[in-house]
Amino acid sequence: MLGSGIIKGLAVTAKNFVGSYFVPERMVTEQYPEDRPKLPENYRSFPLLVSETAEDPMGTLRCVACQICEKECPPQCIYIEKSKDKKPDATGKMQLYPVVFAIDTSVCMSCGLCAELCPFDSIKMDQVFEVAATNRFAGLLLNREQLAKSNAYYHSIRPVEAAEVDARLAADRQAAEAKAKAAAAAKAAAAAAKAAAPAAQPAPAPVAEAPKPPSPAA
Amino acid sequence: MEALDQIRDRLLARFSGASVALVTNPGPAAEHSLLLDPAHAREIALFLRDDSALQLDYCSNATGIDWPEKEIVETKKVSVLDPAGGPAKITEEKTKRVEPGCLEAVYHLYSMALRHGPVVIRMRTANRSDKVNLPSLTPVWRSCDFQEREIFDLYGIVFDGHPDLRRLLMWDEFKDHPMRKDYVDPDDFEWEPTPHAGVLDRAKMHYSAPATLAVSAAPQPEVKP
Amino acid sequence: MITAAPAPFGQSSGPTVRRVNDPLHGDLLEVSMGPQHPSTHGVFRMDVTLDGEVIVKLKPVFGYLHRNHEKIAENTSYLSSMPYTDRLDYLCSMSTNWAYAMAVEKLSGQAVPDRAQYLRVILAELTRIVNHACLVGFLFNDLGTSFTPLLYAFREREKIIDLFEALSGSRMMCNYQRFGGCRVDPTPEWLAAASKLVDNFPRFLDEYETMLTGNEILLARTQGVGRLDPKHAVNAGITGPVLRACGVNYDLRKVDAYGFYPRFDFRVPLGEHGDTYDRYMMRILEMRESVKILQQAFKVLPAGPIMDPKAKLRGFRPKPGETYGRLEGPKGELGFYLLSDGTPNPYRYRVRPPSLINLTLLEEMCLGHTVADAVVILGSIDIVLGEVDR
Amino acid sequence: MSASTDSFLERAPIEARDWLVQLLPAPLQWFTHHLITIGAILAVFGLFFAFTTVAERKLLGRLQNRLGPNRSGLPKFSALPWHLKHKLFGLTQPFADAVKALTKEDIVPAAADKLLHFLAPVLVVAFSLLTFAVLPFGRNMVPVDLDAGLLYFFAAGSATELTIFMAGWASRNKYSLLAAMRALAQVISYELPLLLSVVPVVLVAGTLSTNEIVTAQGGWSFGILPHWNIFTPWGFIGFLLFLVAALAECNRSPFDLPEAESELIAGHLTEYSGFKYALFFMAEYFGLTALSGLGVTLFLGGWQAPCDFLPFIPSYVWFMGKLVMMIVFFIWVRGTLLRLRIDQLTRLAWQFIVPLALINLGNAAFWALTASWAGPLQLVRLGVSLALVVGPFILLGRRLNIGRGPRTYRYATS
Repeated sequence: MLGSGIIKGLAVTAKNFVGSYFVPERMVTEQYPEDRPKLPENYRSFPLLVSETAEDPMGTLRCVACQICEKECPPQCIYIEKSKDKKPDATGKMQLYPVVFAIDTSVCMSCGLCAELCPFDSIKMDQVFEVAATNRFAGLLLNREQLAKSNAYYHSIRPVEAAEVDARLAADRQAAEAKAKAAAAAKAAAAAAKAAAPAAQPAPAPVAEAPKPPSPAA
Repeated sequence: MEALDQIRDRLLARFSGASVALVTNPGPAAEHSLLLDPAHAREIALFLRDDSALQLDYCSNATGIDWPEKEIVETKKVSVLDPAGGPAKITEEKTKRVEPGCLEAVYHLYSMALRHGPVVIRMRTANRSDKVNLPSLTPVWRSCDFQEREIFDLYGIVFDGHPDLRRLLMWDEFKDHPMRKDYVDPDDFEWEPTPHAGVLDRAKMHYSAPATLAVSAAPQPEVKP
Repeated sequence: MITAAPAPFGQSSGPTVRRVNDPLHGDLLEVSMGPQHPSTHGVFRMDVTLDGEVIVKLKPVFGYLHRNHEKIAENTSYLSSMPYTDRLDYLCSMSTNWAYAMAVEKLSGQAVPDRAQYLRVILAELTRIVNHACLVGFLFNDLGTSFTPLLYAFREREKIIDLFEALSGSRMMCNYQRFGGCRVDPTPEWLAAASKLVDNFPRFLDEYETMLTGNEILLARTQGVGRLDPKHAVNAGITGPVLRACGVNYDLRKVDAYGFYPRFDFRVPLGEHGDTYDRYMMRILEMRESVKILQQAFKVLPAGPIMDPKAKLRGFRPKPGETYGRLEGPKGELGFYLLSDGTPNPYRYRVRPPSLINLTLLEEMCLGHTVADAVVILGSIDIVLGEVDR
Repeated sequence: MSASTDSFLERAPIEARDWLVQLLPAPLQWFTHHLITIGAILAVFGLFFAFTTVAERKLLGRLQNRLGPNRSGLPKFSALPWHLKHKLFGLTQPFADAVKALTKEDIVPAAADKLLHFLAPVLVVAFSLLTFAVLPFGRNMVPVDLDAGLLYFFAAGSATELTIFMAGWASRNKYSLLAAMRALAQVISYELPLLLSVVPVVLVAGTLSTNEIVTAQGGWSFGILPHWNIFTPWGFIGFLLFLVAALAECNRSPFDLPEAESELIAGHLTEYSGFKYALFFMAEYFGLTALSGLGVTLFLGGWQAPCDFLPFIPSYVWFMGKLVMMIVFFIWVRGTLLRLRIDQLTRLAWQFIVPLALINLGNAAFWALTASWAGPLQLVRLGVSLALVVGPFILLGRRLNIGRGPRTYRYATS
């Protein structure tokens, strides 16, 4: 009969009307500023630079200015300038560091490729999504001071991933240290052997020096 | 479906005077293609569509490719006899050869009736400047309508016999063909203190004193190109 | 009296309008519908010539969202184009990602692990549900409802999109597929949540259909409107649900049997009238079939790696060659044509956008119908301007 | 009964007016009498309009599983405690909307007919307010008790459609023009069904005066079944037809073709902004309220209480209650249904509603002629009347959707 479909439709909307008071799963909306969305761990917004400590973010940046992210960034929003000198990073290795590291978040499309490709686990994706600024140029162009976030912060937003990264880095560090130790031991052994062989020669320079940090090329 | 060279042989037998060449594809996909000569392309396309064994009733994809002129330097070792009677000298002779460029249109054909494919056919223009005409295959497959317009728009191939050959994506007054490899994008950069050095350089040319614009208020370290 | 008939095939797509003895006939009205119009789904424009409210000529105008995606892709590496494919059809980035990944894998001859293959099927079918739910909602908005069906559909879409966010980090711009696998392995909790959602989905569909499918106004507005006959549709390269609504059995999941689709038991719904109602019903029925596929997939998803160990993220250089990879996207056949010259960047990168090519027969479908119908026909074709204009 | 109908609350509005009027010198009394009535209607229905908009948005929200507007509270400087300011359920939304509409820029297209463009929103409000003059809001509370009240109502009411045409034409916008044409087609098609659906009431009641029509629906059978027209077969179908025609007359979904936002952007409102737009909006709701009021008057017993033990509640409360129910129904319909196409709209009018209304007229005549039938004959009377309703409805309805219906689909497995 004409109208039966219309009546069925009216019944469904009436059911939804009543349901909207009693069945919370039916609701579409979220009361945003009061109810904060619960972000999944994988959520990504804009990149951040991980530093080992919060106290000296610029001194302990993991970034070594290798410029892989700059090259691979699809919208080309990263700009890096390498340092001329090297300075020790958090583990004491001598590394290059970025003098300028700028990300134009007005261009960034939050794809996360930089974080995926970074071999030093330095660039990661942040989870702040309220990033409005009043100046569309300077307000959205983040420099390295603004981008740097401590490892503790990284742990707070992505606990699982950060733990994995830390474990991996610790393993790498241990391996590197073991290697360095082995190298130093070998060197010392060689030096000792050398010193032992020609006994008449003057005593070698004291071997008190600490194992040198391996050069970045090593 | 019969192999591509069989199709070629059948086409050659059927259309005398037509030249159909097999273009091999070295990649792992090994989708080889047939290069048709523009003079017979439409007849051949019609045949491909209506032949009972092929029934390629569906042209899925039509696209253009730009092959610019290539300058090829060949070095040849030539032995020059010493007129004095000494040992023959071997000198390197460089010959420069310009391989003519062309624009190419590629069509991927499938059969919905027999569910096979793809058969790839391609056509090439004589050059990239003035002889850029190819026959339109829109009368054969209507699906080429927008795609040929797009090729015309972005590559500049003129499809003869297309019912409505206008630009598709760019505006009508636009002059160039942006997908060509030698396309130079217009120099209309707006000043933005972005970290993109290239953009910044080109923007600076338009402003005598760009530093006064937005950077002075910006807290970021000065971005040097 | 106006009789408008579709143009004879293969000739000018302009309409043939015959005026029969009507001295009182006024002028035609030319209306440019779009690019700012509530129902053109973005910045699409139709230059419409009207006789009263009857369409006697319709020219689609494109390019307002053109950003030359193909040129950008030719100037960056293969991987860097992946996030850009999200922006093609921004409602179904997972499918688009897969299409691109599939084309590149075909180009380089890469293998994909089993788990990744199953994940791809799962995500593609979830995307199909997302897309169809959106489409149906928007179609009803075009038909004049006050957002009610749209919001019901969006609620369900939102749940799936939240899953995408939990998996890939972004709701719509997933950037999830990689050449040789997927990026993130879903946790068991994610899979449980997805499976529960899929099991509940038919209930939503039932409610939706009770509300709308039998509605007399819907029947009157859509049945017999915008008919498409299979012969012309095939010739015009129309694919996807729009083609199947005309009764042509051509679903690439069955025809090409790509991915792991042959391992699933599902059916392809076929219409027979090719009108707007059939196109609407195709979407509803396909959603039900997608649910079936998903239920099977969650049962058999194997453990294992999600990336081919030989796959390279950086420094990816396929051998010279060309390929055309295609899959059944929610909107139709989505293809990527790639031509490699051995460098890290593709020499030629081309997207075969289903939305654009499905619009080929828009004029023929709309001729003789009113403005109101044109809006509905456009809505039932299902276009996304990010893909049409690229 | 007399005790309750003479209750203080029942008489209060009238007595207050009379008391005010008698304070003035005699020559001014007639004038003030009407001025107070006009003021009261403007105040009551102005507020009613404001809260209808917020009710519509909240109801639609709930239908769509949203909350609707719930943010606007009282301004910061008010002395209310914080939670009250923020938890007013968004009830102050209409006032915020009004301020917004007033402060928005008024844009007049350069090519528009400036005078008509300005006049249209003014006239549309004026015409839609005129219709309130003959509605009996309560016992003895009809502003102007005209003998031909119904005729006056339709005359004033249909003028609003002309202003829509005026707005569409004056805007010089193609969408507005199409909307204007649609509005004309709609008013021509639906004025007749609206009138025809009302004629049975006039026939049975034997009067065109709205007040007397309400009085004719007084009384109860067995104390609980009121003698409203909707409870007769012809009245029920008449009410349905009236609802459809009323929806079409006030351009509400599913007949909101002149405004069809998915097709014509905003139709005749495309070129209006700011307060002019708000005036159109206001007129739309006034029209809706007036037509709902007419429906209440003609079919739902006006201000009559539904049971004989309820009249202690004042008559105007009953009227407003029924009015609110009608408006809620309209909102519910809007939240559910799709829009018709213009040809289907006119077809529905001419092929379905008009014939059905004509048959219904005969039905009402039969009902009036057989008023004296008693005993088992009353059942026969009811049966015949019901058959005259259901039969044509099914037959005509089948013709309307001929060749259309749910379909079954085939599947391919390969």
